[in-house]
Amino acid sequence: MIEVTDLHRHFGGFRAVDGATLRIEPGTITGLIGPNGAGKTTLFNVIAGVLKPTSGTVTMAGEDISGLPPHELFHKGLLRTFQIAHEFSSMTCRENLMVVPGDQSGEGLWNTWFGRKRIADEERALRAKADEVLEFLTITHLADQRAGQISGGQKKLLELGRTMMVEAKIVFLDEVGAGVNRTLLNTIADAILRLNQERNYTFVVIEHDMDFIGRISDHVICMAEGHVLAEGSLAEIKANEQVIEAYLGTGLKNKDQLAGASA
Amino acid sequence: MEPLNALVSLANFVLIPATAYGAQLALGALGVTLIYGILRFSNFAHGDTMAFGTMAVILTTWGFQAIGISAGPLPTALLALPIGIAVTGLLLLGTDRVVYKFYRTKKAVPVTFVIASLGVMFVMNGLVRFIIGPDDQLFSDGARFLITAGDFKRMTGLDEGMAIKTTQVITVVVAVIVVAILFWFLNRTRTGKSMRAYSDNEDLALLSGINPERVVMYTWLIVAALATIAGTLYGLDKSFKPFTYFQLLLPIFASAIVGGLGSPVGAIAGGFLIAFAEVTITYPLKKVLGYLMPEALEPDGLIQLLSTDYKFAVSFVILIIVLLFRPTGLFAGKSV
Amino acid sequence: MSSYNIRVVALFSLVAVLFVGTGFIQSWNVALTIFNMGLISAIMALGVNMQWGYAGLFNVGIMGFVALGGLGTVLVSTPPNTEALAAGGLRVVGGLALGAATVIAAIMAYRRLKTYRGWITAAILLVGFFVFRAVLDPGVEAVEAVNPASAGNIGGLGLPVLLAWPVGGLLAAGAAWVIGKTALGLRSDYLAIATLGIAEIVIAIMKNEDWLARGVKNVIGLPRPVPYEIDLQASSGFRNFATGLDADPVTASTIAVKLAYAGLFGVVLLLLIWLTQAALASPWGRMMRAIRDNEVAAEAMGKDVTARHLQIFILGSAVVGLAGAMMTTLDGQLTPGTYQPLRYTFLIWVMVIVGGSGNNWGSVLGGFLIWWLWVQVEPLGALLMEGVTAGMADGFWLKGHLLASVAHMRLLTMGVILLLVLRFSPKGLLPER
Amino acid sequence: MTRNDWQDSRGNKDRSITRPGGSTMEQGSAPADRVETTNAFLVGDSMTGGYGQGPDILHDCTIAVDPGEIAVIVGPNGAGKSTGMKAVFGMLNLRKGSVRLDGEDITALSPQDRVVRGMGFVPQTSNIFTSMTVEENLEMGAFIRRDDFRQTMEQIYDLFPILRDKRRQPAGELSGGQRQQVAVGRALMTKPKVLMLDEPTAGVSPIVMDELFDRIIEVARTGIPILMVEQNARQALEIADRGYVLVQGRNAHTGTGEELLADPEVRRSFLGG
Amino acid sequence: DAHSPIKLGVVLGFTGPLESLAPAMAAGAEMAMSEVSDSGMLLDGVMVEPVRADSTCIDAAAATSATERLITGDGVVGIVGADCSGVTGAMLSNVAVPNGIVMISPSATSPGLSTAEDNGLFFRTAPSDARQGVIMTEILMDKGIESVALTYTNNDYGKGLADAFQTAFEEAGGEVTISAAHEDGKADYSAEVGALAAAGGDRLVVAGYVDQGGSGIVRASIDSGAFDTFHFPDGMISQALVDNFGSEIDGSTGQNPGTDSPGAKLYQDMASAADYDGTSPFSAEAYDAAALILLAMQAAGSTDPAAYKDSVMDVANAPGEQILPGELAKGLQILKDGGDIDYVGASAVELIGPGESAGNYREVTFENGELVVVGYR
Ligand SMILES: Nc1ncnc2c1ncn2[C@@H]1O[C@H](COP(=O)(O)OP(=O)(O)OP(=O)(O)O)[C@@H](O)[C@H]1O
Ligand SMILES: Nc1ncnc2c1ncn2[C@@H]1O[C@H](COP(=O)(O)OP(=O)(O)OP(=O)(O)O)[C@@H](O)[C@H]1O
Ligand SMILES: [Mg+2]
Ligand SMILES: [Mg+2]
Repeated sequence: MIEVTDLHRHFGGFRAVDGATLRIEPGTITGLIGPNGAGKTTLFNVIAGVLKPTSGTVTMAGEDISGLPPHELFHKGLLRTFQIAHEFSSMTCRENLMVVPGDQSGEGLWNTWFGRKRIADEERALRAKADEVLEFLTITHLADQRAGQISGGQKKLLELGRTMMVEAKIVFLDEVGAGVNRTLLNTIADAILRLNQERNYTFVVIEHDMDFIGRISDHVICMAEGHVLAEGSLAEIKANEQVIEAYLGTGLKNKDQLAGASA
Repeated sequence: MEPLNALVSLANFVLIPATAYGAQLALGALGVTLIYGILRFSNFAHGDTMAFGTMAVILTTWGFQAIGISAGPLPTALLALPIGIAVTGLLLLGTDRVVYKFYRTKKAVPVTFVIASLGVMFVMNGLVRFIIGPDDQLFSDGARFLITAGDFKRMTGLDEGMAIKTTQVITVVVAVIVVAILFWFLNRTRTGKSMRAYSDNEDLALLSGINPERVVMYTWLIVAALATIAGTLYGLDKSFKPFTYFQLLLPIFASAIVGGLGSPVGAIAGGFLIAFAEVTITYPLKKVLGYLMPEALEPDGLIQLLSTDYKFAVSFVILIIVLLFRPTGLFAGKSV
Repeated sequence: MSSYNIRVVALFSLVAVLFVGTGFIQSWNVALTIFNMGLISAIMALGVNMQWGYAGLFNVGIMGFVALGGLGTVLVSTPPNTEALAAGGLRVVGGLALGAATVIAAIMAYRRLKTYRGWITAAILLVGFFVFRAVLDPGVEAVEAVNPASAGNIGGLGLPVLLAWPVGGLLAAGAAWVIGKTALGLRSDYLAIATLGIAEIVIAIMKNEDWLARGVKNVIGLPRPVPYEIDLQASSGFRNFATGLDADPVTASTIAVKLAYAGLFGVVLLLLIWLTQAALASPWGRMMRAIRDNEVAAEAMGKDVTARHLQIFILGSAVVGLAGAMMTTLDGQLTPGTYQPLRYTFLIWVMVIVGGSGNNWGSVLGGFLIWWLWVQVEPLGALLMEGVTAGMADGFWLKGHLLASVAHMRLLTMGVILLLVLRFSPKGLLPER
Repeated sequence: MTRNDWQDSRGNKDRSITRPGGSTMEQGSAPADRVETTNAFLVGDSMTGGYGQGPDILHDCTIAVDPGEIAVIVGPNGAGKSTGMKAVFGMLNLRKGSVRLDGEDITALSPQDRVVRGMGFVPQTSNIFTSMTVEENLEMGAFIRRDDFRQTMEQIYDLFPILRDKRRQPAGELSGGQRQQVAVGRALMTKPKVLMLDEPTAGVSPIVMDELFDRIIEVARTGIPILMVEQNARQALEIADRGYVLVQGRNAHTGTGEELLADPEVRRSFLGG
Repeated sequence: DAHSPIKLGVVLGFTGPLESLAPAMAAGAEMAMSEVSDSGMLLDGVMVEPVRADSTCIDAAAATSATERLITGDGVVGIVGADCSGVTGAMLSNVAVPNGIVMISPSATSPGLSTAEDNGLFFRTAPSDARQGVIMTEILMDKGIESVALTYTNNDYGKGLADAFQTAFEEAGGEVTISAAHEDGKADYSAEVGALAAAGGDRLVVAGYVDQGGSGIVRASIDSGAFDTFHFPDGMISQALVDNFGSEIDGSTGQNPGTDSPGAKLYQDMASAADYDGTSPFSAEAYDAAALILLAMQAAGSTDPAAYKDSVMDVANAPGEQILPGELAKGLQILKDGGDIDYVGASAVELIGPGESAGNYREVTFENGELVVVGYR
């Protein structure tokens, strides 16, 4: 699906992504983990077209997509969500969904004046679809609420929902779990799994919560210092010495001391 | 002697005036950049603040002159500066209380402040004219020249003269002192650091025990001082006229932006860049080349890259070119 | 009726009362003069509102587009100056073409080349600049030499002046395209100053390129789309019509002409309102709101933010240019020296903000209200000052000073109104819904 | 919640600042166990209040912590955890209830004054001065101190050795975990009598999270009471002496960390099973 | 009814770029009106009331609205104004002509206005620039100055004058080394002065305004030693120039409209007594503009513009008794008695052709910090 070959992205002298090479198979859910500052978000941003690569290539289904702007990638079926939710805050949740499809004839100015009948038909269909998605996400009751006024977790659901408004091929999720209540996170995990199974979406998920990763992903890639450190199943990764040293750690050292002090 | 003449001519018509003008712009741009950096908005009222400050200085100067106080060879206006600064400071604090503070407590977006500053600009514009009228006011006294062009010729025996005005020297000296103090203040003092902290992260500054209202107050006071000093130096060097001060806003903003909004070093660099660009690009090289070239090759035309009609456009073209390649200015300014 | 609708009705009634009151207290001619310019102001505000209200583009270069619209009027409606064209027209056109070619070549070089591209681009620009000047300058000189006191320019196409309005819009749109391509990537305050500067450059060109539209020597006596008053006064038909209405022919003719203008401007305004409202209420409007809310997300959702910004920037500028052309037609002259940011940029901004950014009707309201105030603050201020100073002794210095400063009330009032609205109704008198 | 009209984020490329939205999570069913708080070192007692003129977000909510203790607040998104912290720190007006520090009623004090009284706070996000160096960040922490704070700074460098190496570097260039260390260090510079942390481990890698928890325990061991909000609830409750579960601004469950971890209801509803 | 007061409009740029000139011009116009009112002799004691309006100098729309208000609201029967040629043209064609109101501009000197469609309603007491260019050339040539640098304020006045002068001067065999515009109200003129200095010349001709960029140019030229003698056209000649520069401009020359009639001096004294600056540019012309309107009314025996517009030329020109400032009562009396007057006024008014000042100039030099009149042309 996606192939990244020897990708570099430098900021001044700093190599945020430094020779990353990886492959995402279609229909999989890949977990992307790694220490803070390993370059995960930067890698996402390069793949998703927000940043231009310094060197290296990204291909999608064999086609070179390196350096394409995000809106073009969107039309190729590559979607992403953000580490910090990026909802359209002054629009209702339904509008947040309805705005997504890119082939709306009503987005052409000419049609807004001279093709109003066609627009009205399209809108009806779009609205039905948005309501369907809201129902899938179990947030129908929020349809007419302004997206700026829903809770953080619900915003993340909404972001996921936007990817369902079109036929996405691959979706990149950046830390869906950070700051999200674990119970809600389970709902999100269910949604991801269902999308993967029912619609055959491919997912790449950045996450620091190993439970979450374990729950959804078949394949895990661990990055460090801008390149891929290890990859494999979660169990393999968890056993990897390098990964433990750089990322997972070995648990708390001071816990007993505290108990002693307060006793 | 010929190359020397060329050099003197260049110094007299390009280097010296551009330096003085650059210093004036830099001081103005520092005020703009400081407000942007700390209070996070582009203050369109800055030109009129300068006019107001200068007006306060002028009125005080007249008072001093009336009661016979003078600063010897230096302009009396320098003595009046502290009072002018104080009055301007009061005005700015008053404006803040009446206008900006409200939006700060509402945590309004920067553009709201910009538009509010437009309103303040209109009001101050009217206020200054209301008080001192729209006319030219001359208020410089003391010795005009350190050395006049004629004296210079006589002393050196060169064909070309070089004049150095007292006000030019004062401008540059004061600008250097002010900039040095400002840097020391911002980077070394507790208050200065608290201002930087506030500009970096308002909420966190609050949590560190920094009183935001104090920071804002200090900012306005420093801005008042910068605006009054810049305006007065400019007025001494040229003359005071409210409309001109309003017009100054454009080159000042150009300077601050070229340098990178929020960056004090940028403001200074920007001021000089704009000033030198305006003067050099439109300067005809005829005379200079005339001295440097052998007789036969002496140019006929003016050898002027661009007519002075477009000098104002030059600074904006430079501005746009800089922004195309460095979207937040030379010294990576902020953007809110 | 919702509270919003009540507000709309109340505010527009207020404006109506202001104009009708002006008609009764001062004169209907005054009321109509202000009204006509109010229509133009409303269109300008509408254009700015498109850029600011729909897309959040902080354009402080409105003046430049207004002026370009005016230039369009001259280039379309004045008769061609055949003598000047013969003298240097070809060279001028050639020079301009060379200039454009240079810029395009430089951009291509910068985009295509890998090595030394900075130097090569600079070299192309430098050489191109001198070639451009070498071709253009003699042509310009030849054109300007033809009867400089009353002509000295290339003239226009001699077409009907109504045609100049869309052309003025097109001219502004063309400039907006160039500006948008270069500057739209800038962030808010940087874009603001860049546009402010570009507007100054536009004015500088119009002031200094005499061959184009006589520069500061002004073009006066532009043709009109409506009859002249004195012709009406001279026509017996009209005189009979006036006496039939029991009106004095002079007054009747002046009012008739103003009404004719009002009709033309009104049609344009209504058409624009219809177009913009329809666009806003459609998926296009929803997309624009999404972009304004969150550009990054909109980009990720497949919206070509850059292209949409450019689109709206061009459309808004075209509307402003159209208004500029209409204004020049109403004035009957093009005077580049009179374009000042205070009047043609900042005042329009006051209209948009006071009216309510993002709301088309708000812009219309702001245009009428602020323009009425801009004109009427002067007599009102004088009245006010007379009231204030009435109690003071004659010859008291403050009295004289205050009375003499009345003219400066105008700016003061505009500022105070802007600040009051911003404070108590921050989204304008008619907030976006 | 009405939108603040002065905040309309129009303007090219203005970063839209998104705030966590309202919650619609169902309320915890178990009745709030009343805790003995009257004598705790820091207590936010029966707090009720919200932002500005908006609706109440906290409803009769009580949070307390004693010296040497770590108290952890958990709960669904939008439950009012951060709001509760802010309320304790005086960043919003309480309509009811009080805040007491060491027996003294400080409800009326401004945040700055609370800093002076010895409260340190690390907010959830943007908790460092990115453009200032690490050392300047720490200095700003000591802003209210008039005495010589160099010794405290040394202590902090000992606690977080990595910061000593990076002291001259702008804090904005540090990695996520390092930033959190700077943030905690900054708060410690005031020599606080109590430290409040809002989600210190959000988005940090497991190893850094462990390290941070280790450091927090170390700080607590020095006798400084710590009140923190955590989404990594399981780990947090493991080290907590006290735990509060907030739902819709109310105390839903209260107990020791172990008790809460053992409560199946709490596990199911808030810890993800 | 002959005893209800009439109103005259005074439309000048009280705000905007020429805001500093407007007060003295308005004061001049209003002085003429009060002189006439006080005399009680206009059409058997009609009082004259001035009504001011702001032309803004730059905003044609605001100027037209204000004029519209004066004419259709206040019912003025004549207008003194406007100051800038741009707004003057708009006011004339959009309001004055349609309503048939006489306008006399004290300062719009653009040659373009000579050919404007005016129905005989438009006059100006300031000469068109073409004439001044010739006079300037003569003065300079007589002094043996054959090479000058030229700078002009970048508006229709400056540009028109500069063009006229350059043509005349080059025809007479002189050389203009550079003709550079300067914008009024700008922050700095070093670039312009640098260019002027580099081009060189025996003298710098400053076709600007004394309280605007003109002074800025002179200041920077003197300070940098670029030029120390100048030639000043009418926009520069005023007391302010002497006050600003004193003996620094000794040896400079200039000319402004004037005859050897003692009118100008008289007017300045009157202005000083009334506590404003009578030497401020175009102030005298404003007095004359108002005086002309009122005298023409008297001559026509009517305040109706349609009637008195034809008398303007008659009262302004010979034959008849010469009338100076302060002698308006005398003039009114003569006209009442059916006599003829030749209004000379403060600026030596002589109207020609399409109703503009013929252009009598006085030549001045600056000596020992004083303005000295050396002759008339
Ligand atoms: N625009 C930028 N300019 C300079 N450095 C940057 C920029 N963006 C990212 N970096 C640096 O690149 C490195 C990688 O950042 P990135 O955001 O990709 O990390 P990450 O793996 O997503 O970490 P985390 O898990 O904390 O989100 C960091 O050290 C960061 O400081
Ligand atoms: N500045 C604010 N103004 C108005 N309402 C706010 C503000 N900040 C938060 N809220 C509202 O207060 C409620 C509680 O928010 P709070 O930030 O306290 O939740 P939280 O428990 O910390 O959630 P999370 O786990 O997502 O951080 C939410 O409904 C939120 O929308
Ligand atoms: Mg990341
Ligand atoms: Mg929170």
